[in-house]
Amino acid sequence: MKKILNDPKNVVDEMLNGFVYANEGKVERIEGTGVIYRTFQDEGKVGLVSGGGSGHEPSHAGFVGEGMLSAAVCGEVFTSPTPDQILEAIKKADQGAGVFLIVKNYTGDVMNFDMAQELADMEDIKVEKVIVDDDIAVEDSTYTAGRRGVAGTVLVHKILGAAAAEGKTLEEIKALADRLVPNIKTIGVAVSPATVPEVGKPGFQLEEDEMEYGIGIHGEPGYRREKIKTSKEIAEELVAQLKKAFNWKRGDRYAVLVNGLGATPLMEQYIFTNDVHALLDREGLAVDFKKVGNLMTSIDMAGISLTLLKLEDEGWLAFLKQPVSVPAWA
Amino acid sequence: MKKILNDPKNVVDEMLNGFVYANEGKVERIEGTGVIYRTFQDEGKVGLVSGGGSGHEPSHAGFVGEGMLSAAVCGEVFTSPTPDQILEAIKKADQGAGVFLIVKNYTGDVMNFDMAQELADMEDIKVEKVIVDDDIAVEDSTYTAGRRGVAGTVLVHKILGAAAAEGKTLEEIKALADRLVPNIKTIGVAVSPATVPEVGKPGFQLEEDEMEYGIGIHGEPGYRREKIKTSKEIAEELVAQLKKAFNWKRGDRYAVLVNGLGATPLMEQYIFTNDVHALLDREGLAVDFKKVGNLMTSIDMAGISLTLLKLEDEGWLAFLKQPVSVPAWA
Amino acid sequence: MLTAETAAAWLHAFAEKINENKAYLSELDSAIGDGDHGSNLARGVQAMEEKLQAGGLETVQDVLKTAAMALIGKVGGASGPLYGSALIAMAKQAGEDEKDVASIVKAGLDGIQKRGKAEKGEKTMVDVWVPVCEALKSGALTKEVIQNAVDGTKEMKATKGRASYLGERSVGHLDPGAVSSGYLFEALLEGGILDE
Amino acid sequence: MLTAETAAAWLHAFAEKINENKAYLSELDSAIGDGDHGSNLARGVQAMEEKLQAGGLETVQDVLKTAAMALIGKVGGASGPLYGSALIAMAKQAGEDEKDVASIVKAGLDGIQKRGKAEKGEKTMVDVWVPVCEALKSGALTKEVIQNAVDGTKEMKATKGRASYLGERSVGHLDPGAVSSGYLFEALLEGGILDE
Ligand SMILES: Nc1ncnc2c1ncn2[C@@H]1O[C@H](COP(=O)(O)OP(=O)(O)O)[C@@H](O)[C@H]1O
Ligand SMILES: Nc1ncnc2c1ncn2[C@@H]1O[C@H](COP(=O)(O)OP(=O)(O)O)[C@@H](O)[C@H]1O
Ligand SMILES: [Mg+2]
Ligand SMILES: [Mg+2]
Ligand SMILES: [Mg+2]
Ligand SMILES: [Mg+2]
Repeated sequence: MKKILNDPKNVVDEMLNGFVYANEGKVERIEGTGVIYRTFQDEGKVGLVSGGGSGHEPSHAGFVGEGMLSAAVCGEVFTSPTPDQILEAIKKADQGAGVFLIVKNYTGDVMNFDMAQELADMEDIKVEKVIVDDDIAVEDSTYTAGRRGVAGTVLVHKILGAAAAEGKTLEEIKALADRLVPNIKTIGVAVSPATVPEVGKPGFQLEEDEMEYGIGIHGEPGYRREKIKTSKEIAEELVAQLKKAFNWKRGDRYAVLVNGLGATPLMEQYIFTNDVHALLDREGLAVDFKKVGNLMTSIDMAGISLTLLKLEDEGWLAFLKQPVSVPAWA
Repeated sequence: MKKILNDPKNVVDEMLNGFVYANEGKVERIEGTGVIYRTFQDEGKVGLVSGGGSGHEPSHAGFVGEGMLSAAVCGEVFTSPTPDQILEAIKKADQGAGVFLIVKNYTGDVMNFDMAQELADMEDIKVEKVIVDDDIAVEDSTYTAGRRGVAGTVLVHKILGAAAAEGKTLEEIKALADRLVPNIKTIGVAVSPATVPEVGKPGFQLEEDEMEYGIGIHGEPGYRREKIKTSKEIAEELVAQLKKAFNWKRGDRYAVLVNGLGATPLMEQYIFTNDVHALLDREGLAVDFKKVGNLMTSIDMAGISLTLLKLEDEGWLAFLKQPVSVPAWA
Repeated sequence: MLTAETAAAWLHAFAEKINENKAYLSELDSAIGDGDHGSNLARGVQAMEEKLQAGGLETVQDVLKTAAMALIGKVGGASGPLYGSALIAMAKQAGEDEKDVASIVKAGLDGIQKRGKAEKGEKTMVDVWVPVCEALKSGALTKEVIQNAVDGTKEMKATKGRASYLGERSVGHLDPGAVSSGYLFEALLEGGILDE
Repeated sequence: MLTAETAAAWLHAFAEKINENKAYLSELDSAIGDGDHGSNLARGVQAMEEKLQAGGLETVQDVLKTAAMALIGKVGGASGPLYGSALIAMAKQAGEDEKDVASIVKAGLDGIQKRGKAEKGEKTMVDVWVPVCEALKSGALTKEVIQNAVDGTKEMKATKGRASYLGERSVGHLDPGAVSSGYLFEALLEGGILDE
């Protein structure tokens, strides 16, 4: 493991302190917790809280700020945060209009946020939530853990953030989220694995010439391992999977997110974006919004994910485009 | 070489097309060139042009937009762009008040921008420039190529961008730049090398447990190779070097930039930032501005650089903080 | 007999087993999960031990509730809320009848299932809790019962939790949560609580 | 004799040498620079060949100027402006006297030095251009002169260009720009331009 670190046990604590220092005046940390909250308070408006394990930087703390999240709860690396900490975040985020939770669909995240919601109930804070499950690499089924929540979550932050800033009520945000999430689908590819600092070795193995389609943001297994392909071929595979999942027709309106998994440089991300562009044009889709960058990473994994959001509602596009002031959304 | 690419010969062309697509409506590319310019035009104001070899993404095109650069000239990977292309950028950037060039101190960049300036002279466009040479890893001397220009260049973009947007004249910007650049100093460390796609193998070798202080953003040799150290120890070395170079005293005001070299995750960058914080506090410096992220990368090099800017002028801080609308500065 | 003292001793023995087997649990979790089950629980039981040793806990309910809060606040992941929900439900039931271990553990199982929605056969800790509950009810809990339940998860295909992403590839591995639950019940047996 | 035809032939021969030695030049540049000198020049001479072959160039000045513009527009890096400035200065001088090769090459050297500010002994292409100019003036340019000049850069310590970052570690390697300039003058010799 070749990393710029001190004690691997302290990575989250030190990282959060570094983050708060870097964004002094705009965010703060609730002492003794992994909760980052914005100093800007939007009184009378719904608070948004997201979170999960650490290792996905800039998610989720990088989206805390005016126009997006009120607070983020950062667990240990790849480990869901605990209900007491989520409760602290909820309390901070509550400005009298209730709090909305954005939860990625992992057993641990779902249960810890559930418990936090129950605790908040007991303190008479109105809490609603949405479970994001955009990773189409996983078979969906009500009898299993279902699809994972991955990079599409960032678009949920953005859109709900704009809706909350606009003053939408908790019920309106809940309704918006419930319509939005089924329209977001993501699929990724990894070319090299991530190393959790405390573990000290890569979470899986890929040969020098191999890549794997469908790997999750914690290194969960994907659906196919192959010799490494060109960017164009990878784009073709991912777009084909998304096409199957969306069953789109010419003229449909979409937003696109190309997400780097941590160690993949922007150079490759833009080349891949260029290939995606050609394919979506060929499909006749109208792409009204695009975003490229490291937004939902997997520590130092190399790879890319492609997210499409079907813009069923004109308002979603406006929410996506609304300027914000957060560390990780330019 | 494990990269998401098509033909290595086309990386710059495809990357720029992907970039323009991702930022449609905000930037455009002059056909047949590596010039990216903003669609927003600031009539009667000084235009800013930066550029250099590609492989430093988001530099330089990521800083094109309202409040920063008017245009960026992107050469082949790690190869300075040519004078004719720089001239095209100058023509685009000229809104009647002249054009200011931000050039990093490499023999190739300096000469190509010089020639472009001569060509612009012949077309009666007023052009001034500054040579950024912030890398203190290199001995400075008038008899050599001098110090290299590295991550500190991004701060020059930001400050001059705000000054230009405010309507400062070409002469004022030149005077500002000449005072600013000597106050910016950077030093970095690499833990793994970059691979130029066309070359196909790493530009230098580092053992599994080695790192090198002072490596340049094209893999230029540094000043010391060692067993990999902790983030804290690395911070101590880099801060000590900067202290020697600045010769600061308690109470001096600074801006800090922690820059990831491409493959180093934000997790490590924030941990390192946290260590820098402790050291600068111990030195009694007042740090009024901080920025952390991948801003001046070296393709997929892993490592970090630390830039300090001595805030000699109150106005510089205001310029740094001025909101902008560019792809790579949140 | 279950008392505040024996309950604390039980949980202490559990904590020791977790600490001893931390690496093993994480190794099991590496095979079919994300490799953190051992460190998650170790973090939790350390906090639990601190709280329990602080003393002042007079009832079984107090002990169980204190343990629950420590685990909930420290473990995270999937196992944190599951063990936490189990212990909270057990604490509630202990408020009804401190001595009725079978009912207390059954309440814990209900808590786990309410939280995690897993049934028997999905390759989770539930596959240990269910047979243990049955055995407790008939007064027949033995090491073998526990061991068989734990081993039984090996041939199951996971359909809940992180291991479910592996589908068929999860077969052939023990479930880490089942193994850690096995430790909980071994500690119960060894503590003599069930002896008349 | 230098004419539009022989000048074009000279540059064509130069282009061929660059293409043949592209990998070698980049390899030399890898040792003390950034490994792109071969591909930089190859990109440039390809554009130059296309322009020259388009024809319609009647004077030596036309030929040299066309070559200059092609290199300036394609090479980039340090060598692009240097070779470009050399050829532009040479074109200007050819406008004065088409036949005086020694003065034309000397003008090229001046162009390089004006652009790059390097003196003799700094381990750059200047270390080939200077002795070649001297030899041309006295009518004594030979392969040996060129080879000695190129080889002479090996023991120099670079103080200009990218190699200067290596300091002492640059000693022991040929300078890639010196080698490519050597090809330019070998092509001049082989083209028979200097023969009476
Ligand atoms: N829905 C569920 N119901 C019961 N137990 C579950 C469920 N999901 C996971 N588990 C248990 O949790 C264990 C994993 O815990 P742990 O590794 O600590 O959490 P995570 O999977 O979040 O990393 C599994 O081995 C399994 O026994
Ligand atoms: N200031 C200078 N004056 C003369 N020649 C120089 C100077 N700087 C560099 N060179 C020449 O340029 C060559 C390197 O060219 P090239 O590799 O194409 O450019 P870059 O160094 O930008 O990658 C060197 O080998 C040297 O001969
Ligand atoms: Mg986990
Ligand atoms: Mg170069
Ligand atoms: Mg786990
Ligand atoms: Mg070179």
